[in-house]
Amino acid sequence: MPNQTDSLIIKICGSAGDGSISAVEILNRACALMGFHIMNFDSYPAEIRGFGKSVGHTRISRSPVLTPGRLADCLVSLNDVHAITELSRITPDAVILYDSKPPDYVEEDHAIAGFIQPGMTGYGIPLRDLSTQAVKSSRSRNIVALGALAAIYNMSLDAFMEAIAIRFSRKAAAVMKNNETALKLGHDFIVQHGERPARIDLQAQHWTRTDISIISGNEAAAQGALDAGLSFYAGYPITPATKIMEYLAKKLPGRNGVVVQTEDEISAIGHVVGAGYAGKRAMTATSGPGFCLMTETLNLAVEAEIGIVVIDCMRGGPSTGLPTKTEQSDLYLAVYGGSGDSPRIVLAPADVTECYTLTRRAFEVAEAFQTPVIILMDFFLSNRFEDLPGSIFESFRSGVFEKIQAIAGDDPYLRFAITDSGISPVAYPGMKGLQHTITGLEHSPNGFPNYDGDNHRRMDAKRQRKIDNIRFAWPSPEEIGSPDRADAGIISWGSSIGAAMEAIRHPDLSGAAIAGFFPRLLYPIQDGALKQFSDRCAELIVVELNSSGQMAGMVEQITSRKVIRLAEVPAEPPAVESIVRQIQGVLK
Amino acid sequence: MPNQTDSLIIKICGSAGDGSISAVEILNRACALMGFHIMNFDSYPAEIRGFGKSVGHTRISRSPVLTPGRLADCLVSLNDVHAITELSRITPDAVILYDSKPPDYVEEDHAIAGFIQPGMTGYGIPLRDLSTQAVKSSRSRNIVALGALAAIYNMSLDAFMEAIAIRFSRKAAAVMKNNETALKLGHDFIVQHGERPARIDLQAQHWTRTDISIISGNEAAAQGALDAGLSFYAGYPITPATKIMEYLAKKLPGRNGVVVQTEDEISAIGHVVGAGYAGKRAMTATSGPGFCLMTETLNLAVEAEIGIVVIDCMRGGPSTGLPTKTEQSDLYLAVYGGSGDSPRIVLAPADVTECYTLTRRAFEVAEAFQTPVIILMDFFLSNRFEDLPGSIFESFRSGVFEKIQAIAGDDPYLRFAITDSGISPVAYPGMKGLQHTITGLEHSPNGFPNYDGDNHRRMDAKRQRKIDNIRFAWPSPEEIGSPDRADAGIISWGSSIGAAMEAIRHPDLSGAAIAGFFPRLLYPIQDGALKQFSDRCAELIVVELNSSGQMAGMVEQITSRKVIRLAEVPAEPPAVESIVRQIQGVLK
Amino acid sequence: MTDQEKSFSDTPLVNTRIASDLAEVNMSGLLDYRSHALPTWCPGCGYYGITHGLTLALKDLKIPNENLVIVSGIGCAGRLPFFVKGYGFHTVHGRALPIASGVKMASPDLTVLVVGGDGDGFGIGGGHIPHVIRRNVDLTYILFDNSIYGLTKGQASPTTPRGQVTSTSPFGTLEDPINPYLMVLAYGASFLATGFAGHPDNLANIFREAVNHRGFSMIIVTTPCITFDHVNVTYDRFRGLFEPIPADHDTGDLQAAMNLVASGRRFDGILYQASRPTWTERLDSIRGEIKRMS
Amino acid sequence: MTDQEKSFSDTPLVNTRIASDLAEVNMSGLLDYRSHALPTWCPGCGYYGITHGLTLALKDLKIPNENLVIVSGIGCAGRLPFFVKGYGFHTVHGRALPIASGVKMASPDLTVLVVGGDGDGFGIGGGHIPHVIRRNVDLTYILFDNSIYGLTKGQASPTTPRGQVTSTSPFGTLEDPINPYLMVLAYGASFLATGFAGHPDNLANIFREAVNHRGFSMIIVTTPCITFDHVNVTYDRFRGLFEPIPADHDTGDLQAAMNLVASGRRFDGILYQASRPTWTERLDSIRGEIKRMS
Ligand SMILES: Cc1ncc(C[n+]2csc(CCOP(=O)(O)OP(=O)(O)O)c2C)c(N)n1
Ligand SMILES: Cc1ncc(C[n+]2csc(CCOP(=O)(O)OP(=O)(O)O)c2C)c(N)n1
Ligand code: SF4
Ligand code: SF4
Ligand SMILES: [Mg+2]
Ligand SMILES: [Mg+2]
Repeated sequence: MPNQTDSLIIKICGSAGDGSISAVEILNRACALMGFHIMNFDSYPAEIRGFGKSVGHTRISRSPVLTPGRLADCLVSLNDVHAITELSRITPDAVILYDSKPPDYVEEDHAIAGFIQPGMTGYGIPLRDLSTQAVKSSRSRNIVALGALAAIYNMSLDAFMEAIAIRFSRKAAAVMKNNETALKLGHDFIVQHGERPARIDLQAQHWTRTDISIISGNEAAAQGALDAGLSFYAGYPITPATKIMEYLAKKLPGRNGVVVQTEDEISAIGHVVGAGYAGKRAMTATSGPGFCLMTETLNLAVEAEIGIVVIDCMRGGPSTGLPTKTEQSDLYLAVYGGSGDSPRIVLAPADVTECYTLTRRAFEVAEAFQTPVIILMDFFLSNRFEDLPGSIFESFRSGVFEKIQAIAGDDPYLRFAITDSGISPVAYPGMKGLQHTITGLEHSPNGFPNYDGDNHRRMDAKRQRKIDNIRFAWPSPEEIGSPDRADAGIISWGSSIGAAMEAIRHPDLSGAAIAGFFPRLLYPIQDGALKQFSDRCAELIVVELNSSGQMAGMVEQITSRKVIRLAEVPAEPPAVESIVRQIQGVLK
Repeated sequence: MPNQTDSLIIKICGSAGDGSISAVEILNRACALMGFHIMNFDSYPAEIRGFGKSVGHTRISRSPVLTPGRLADCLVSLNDVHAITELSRITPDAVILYDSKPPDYVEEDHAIAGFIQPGMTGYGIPLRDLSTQAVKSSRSRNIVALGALAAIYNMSLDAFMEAIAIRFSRKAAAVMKNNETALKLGHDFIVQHGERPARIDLQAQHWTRTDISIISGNEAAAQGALDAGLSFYAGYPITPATKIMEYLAKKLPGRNGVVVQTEDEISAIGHVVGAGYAGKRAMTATSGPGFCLMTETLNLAVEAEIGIVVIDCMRGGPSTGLPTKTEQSDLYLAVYGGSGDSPRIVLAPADVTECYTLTRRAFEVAEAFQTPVIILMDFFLSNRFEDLPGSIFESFRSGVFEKIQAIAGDDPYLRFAITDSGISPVAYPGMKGLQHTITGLEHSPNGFPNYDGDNHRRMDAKRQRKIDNIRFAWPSPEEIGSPDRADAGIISWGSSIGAAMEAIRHPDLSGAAIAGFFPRLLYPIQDGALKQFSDRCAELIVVELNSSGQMAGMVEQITSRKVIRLAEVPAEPPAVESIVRQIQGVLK
Repeated sequence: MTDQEKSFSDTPLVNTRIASDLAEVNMSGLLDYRSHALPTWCPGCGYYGITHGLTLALKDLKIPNENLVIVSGIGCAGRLPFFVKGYGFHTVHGRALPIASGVKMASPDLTVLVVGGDGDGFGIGGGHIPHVIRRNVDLTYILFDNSIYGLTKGQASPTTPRGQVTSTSPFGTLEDPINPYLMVLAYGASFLATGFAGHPDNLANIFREAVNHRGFSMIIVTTPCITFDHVNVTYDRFRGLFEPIPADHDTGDLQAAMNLVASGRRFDGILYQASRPTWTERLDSIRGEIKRMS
Repeated sequence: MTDQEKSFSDTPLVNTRIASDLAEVNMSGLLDYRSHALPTWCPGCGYYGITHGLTLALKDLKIPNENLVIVSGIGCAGRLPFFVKGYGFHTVHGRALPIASGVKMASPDLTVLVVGGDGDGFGIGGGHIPHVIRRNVDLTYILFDNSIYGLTKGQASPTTPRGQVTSTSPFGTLEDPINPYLMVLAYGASFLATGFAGHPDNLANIFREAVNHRGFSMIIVTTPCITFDHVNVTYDRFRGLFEPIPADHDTGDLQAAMNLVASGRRFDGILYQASRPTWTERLDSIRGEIKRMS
């Protein structure tokens, strides 16, 4: 089945060192410059021993890209042995670009040319020869291939040149010249020998998108934190969250912030709670196993009312599970994973842009509500690249939530004063006349331990109330599709929203009355909006990447109805086709 | 409001060293010998600096006791300063027994005699004088008071003598003689001077209950583990779980078992997982903060399919919370507190007897299902004493669940073979020909890491399936009250079941059609039975000691209906009266 | 009371003994650093002496109350912040060091003290010590070593001698105790002192030096738990044991310090002190380069 | 591949280089202790040498496969149990020691080895080491010290030298490294040896002694991560550095051992060994009394 006609999926496959990943980076950048949207999510085969296959996977489209798609329209082989194993992941009418003169040591049945099926279009190009011609080595085969792609899809070579310049931070003129030669040789070879496939044409419409960042979800979250005024990060390496720390380690010290790699996750969250207590914007990021270790100290932040941000980049579970596979199975842990009644605010971005915006906003929320805010990302979001308009960084409207600070006065300061909003004016160490002691024990308004039942009831209610209030200040959940009665209401969250959206808009479902409900605030969920949505839907279907139906369970609690669970653990992003089929099943 | 007429609540209050707790112990034992049931839950005032008040609280009844009750029918003062602060916790027609000749240093307004209200009956007895007469010191005031109680409530002095003999492990004849004298002096003083209150008469009906253990929930759980063949215990001290370790530290080494106090809870569960992996029956016990720390390694046991038992003695939360107060707010954590889809079997005993029986059974379940079993107790259950018939220890029917062990053969052994039941034959280190390696990573049937989506789906389903199956093998949830349609269905769990039962049977609700549903298997809950129950109830009310309505939420998910939440955090056991009032509210 | 952590209420009852203690404290002007809350410790607990020593040191150091932060773990010792005037954070069991590090790294101008028990510090929290030492975060860590778990009523701790009977070791503990002094020196601590709760004036001097030390300073104070230990750390056994630091001891000589603590003798004073850049100094020293590169 | 832990599939592709390694192994009869799974480590990783040394030792020791249990943490090093014939448990990060202790305490007849990396052992798991040493559980712990987090692609570990550039310290680490040898000796370990991955025959001898040692034995093996560390632990820098234990060194002399490791020199052999009752011996020695009392 071909992909949507307005998008093109390209895979570049090689061995480590063949430059497939950097070719995809240049391709992404060039496409973005030409005005296209991209989503790049490299596939991670269960690989072997350091060496081995590396596959860049990118989707290019005129409209914003919702999912990376599964089957490639075009496979570029820089190493036939590896590329052959990707043949099951291309469309029946795919384009295959390969080296027509592979080196001698490729055995007969390891040449991809022999595998090209009827319906596919093969482009045999002497990549190695042309590279040698350009740079006197085979090192530029990837650039030659890009040139060929430009010709095949009618793309602007200038955009590629600019992309190369950016990629190599405008290195020496000689390097640029070499690359230009390689690019041209590939391009011209196609123009002279090949025939351009008509189906997809990526001729640039405009050339204005110069303010584009092509960044991953992890980078976007880290940048969002920086732009929120992050001043403290503590973390412990864990896939797929490590990139966040690596990014911040480069940037934060230059902004007078602190990054510390701790001895474990307990220490990481401890440091963050300490910095939050000191009144600083502080964050950590981890994945399931590390998040488990953080729960005790996270609970301290709930009880002692300290605002911090914790990102959980989810991966397959339970336990060490599938570290390099995506899943959304920590929702229960984030919402319910504390001892006692321990409410925390839980957010989940749907795409890379929101990794930026939600992280940025999370700091305001944490500070205003004086409570931990958990952001649920996942392997897919963490590691995929998207084009973000630079405007996002400036246009971000901040200051919706503001912290309420205490002022020293004659009366003794009550750090945990009971208020209607549940929020008590806060004071940080260093502030004169507001000294007080806080504790993870239940306490009186003044912070002193207090084991009385009535006091506990009041404090417990205060902590829940302040958090419940965010539902009214937070933007309404996104709803798409049919605005009135719907035959099916699709609810989804986090990185699965893209696939759910694409499914709802799928041509096979046109005509059906389908609506979508996509919250970003997962706890406390905006129950009023959810109930209204539920009321207008004949069936509710929850799409998520876990097997227990964690969001589904929460929806059932609130709507008092059974929902249909499209809850699966395929170890990869949800498949749009399968969602469409299942919705069709429900509809008939 | 007086307590139920078939029961009597006595409080004995003194300063540390006055012997109030040992007096209550003797009273409990004597009453049990006389054929009564008792429940002893000492109240824990927010006390001060090591010295200070100690209050024994016990309820005596002809029928099994469901709750300790709140207001005492009788207050015995061994120290008036402290006893005065207990006056708000007695009935309006209470009996007050006090020293008629307190020592000189009690100030005028600190004598309890001055506080006795109309309607109450005061017994002033020269406790100190009589004690001095008996043992030449004031040390036996508590025994004198017991003698007086015996006279007031028409109890058998012989039972007290036997109870004293047991308490002091049949010490020297002189000691027994002294105690007998003190007891008699107290008794005779009343007979000669007082008037026995007519309302309650504890004359023994029979004298046959010689095989009684008066033990706390913690001791019962520990004994249950021992009788289940526990061979390994690792733990870290934490209120209210420490007693379990202290009990086992005395008993287990003598049975060739191992008790180790670890450096923290992570190490404790690690040790237990190791011992479980080695094929031994292994357990740990903790409370909320420690349980949080265990979640990561607990998840390993889920993924690697290792049977272990973990007791969580819940206390008020979140964080350090209220260490000496009871609460049931770790249900969510127990059921949902793992990263990934991580199902665990969760049990909750309703009384001390069940602390014994469920713990015993938990080991069979853990071993048969090769998965962690979590037992949710709470401060109230852990620390209350009840009379257990000795028959329980022998009559326990074991062997319902049996482990399936692998046998070495020609084919390579598949530790995680996919089966219909979800259970794979297990092999432990030391078994020849069945060597294999297990991991917290997702794995193939042979135990090797495997990151494939289809394999993950199958393994995930297997783990859920085997656990789901316990619903069919487990006894049906207890249902009481109206067997047909009910105006109100009361659902409760754990230590709150007693109060819920007492409320349902309360005279103020006689006539109403009320039913009770009391599961002990909380996850996976027996949903078929729950739905049937729900179908026959006009309203569902869930009684539990937490503010978020954790069981209520789970019930809502399964029944697709809203339930009424009697979910509170009073920092003490649920009040029967208030449940009754609320049910009345629902009924009208 | 059988199975209960000790606790205290909001409005502590003033008992006569403590009220007179307080009057004394008041006269000496120490109330600048003592809060209105009365300690909840058992009368006679060594912790009163440590608190007294700390109050004396704070008075001398004249740290503005608002810049003083005391972070504690859980245990009887962990209750100290409630009794001192300043900012206080009674955290979770074993995590005072990471949390205090976060406070200090985020706000280097604050004076951050850490207090906790031997179980808190060497048991559950033991994994954090080498790392705070590697970073040399400028904290002062006062460890209250009573060789017992006080708050949970008398279980063995990592410094309980082998063979001691406790509530969880009715037949005597099977584990060898750690040598905490040797351990901390092996970690590369830049300041280690030891002392005894019965000598508050000595402690005051040590605490003052420790707070003034640039970098992580640790003071391990031996202190009797009069309620749950009647055989090991008692006033009687220990008061005479503590020796002044030998006059010829060079506090800059790690080898000599290790020899002293390996001997099993107990000392009242600073065993080792070295100058090593603090975390904040390390970071500052490369900020220039960082700014250039980023 | 930018942000990915290395992984391996169920049916490993046999690459030529490793196949020939295996043929060699086969010939030497070592396959009694090598599983059919081919190591997933990068070609050239020091871990091959350690595994070779271990296999040699196991062959000599002739431990029945069913009585051999290898417990590992998470990290490249943690993958070892999959490559050895016996029972294996690849646990969670940093918790191999407590889990292995549980195995050994519950079934003292098994031979229990523990393997893991420097991050696993000295970072997240560091808090467990002093306590397993206090109990003297009869385990053999082989710590693969490459001074880097390999599996997560090159972050600093507790033994990374100060100033080293890693993926999380682009301007160089700020922390001083621990001295792991001194630390373990200060904990009171009854057996400590060190060695180099490039010397598998030496390692085999050491491992054999360690397994035969009654009580907890620890071997810290320096091993290059050829993928993520090109500056510090490399074959070139280290091969020559490792000295045999000086002939006059008395392995029963703790002071001498501490002096050796404080010197910064690197040794190939047993630094310290002492006879001390194991956990199981301690327990057994009081069982009689216990049975009488209980
Ligand atoms: C995670 C966790 N585990 C256990 C406890 C229970 N607990 C409270 S204090 C304490 C030990 C106290 O001993 P120590 O640290 O020596 O302090 P001390 O009371 O002797 O001053 C324990 C085990 C807890 N609060 N949190
Ligand atoms: C709780 C937890 N935190 C973090 C991780 C991620 N992680 C896996 S291995 C590793 C460190 C590996 O370093 P090391 O222990 O030195 O072993 P090596 O890979 O160098 O052999 C980390 C941080 C994890 N799996 N679990
Ligand atoms: S229990 Fe021990 S440590 Fe705690 S306050 Fe009392 S004497 Fe001090
Ligand atoms: S990453 Fe380093 S430690 Fe891991 S296998 Fe490769 S070389 Fe060895
Ligand atoms: Mg202590
Ligand atoms: Mg390493």
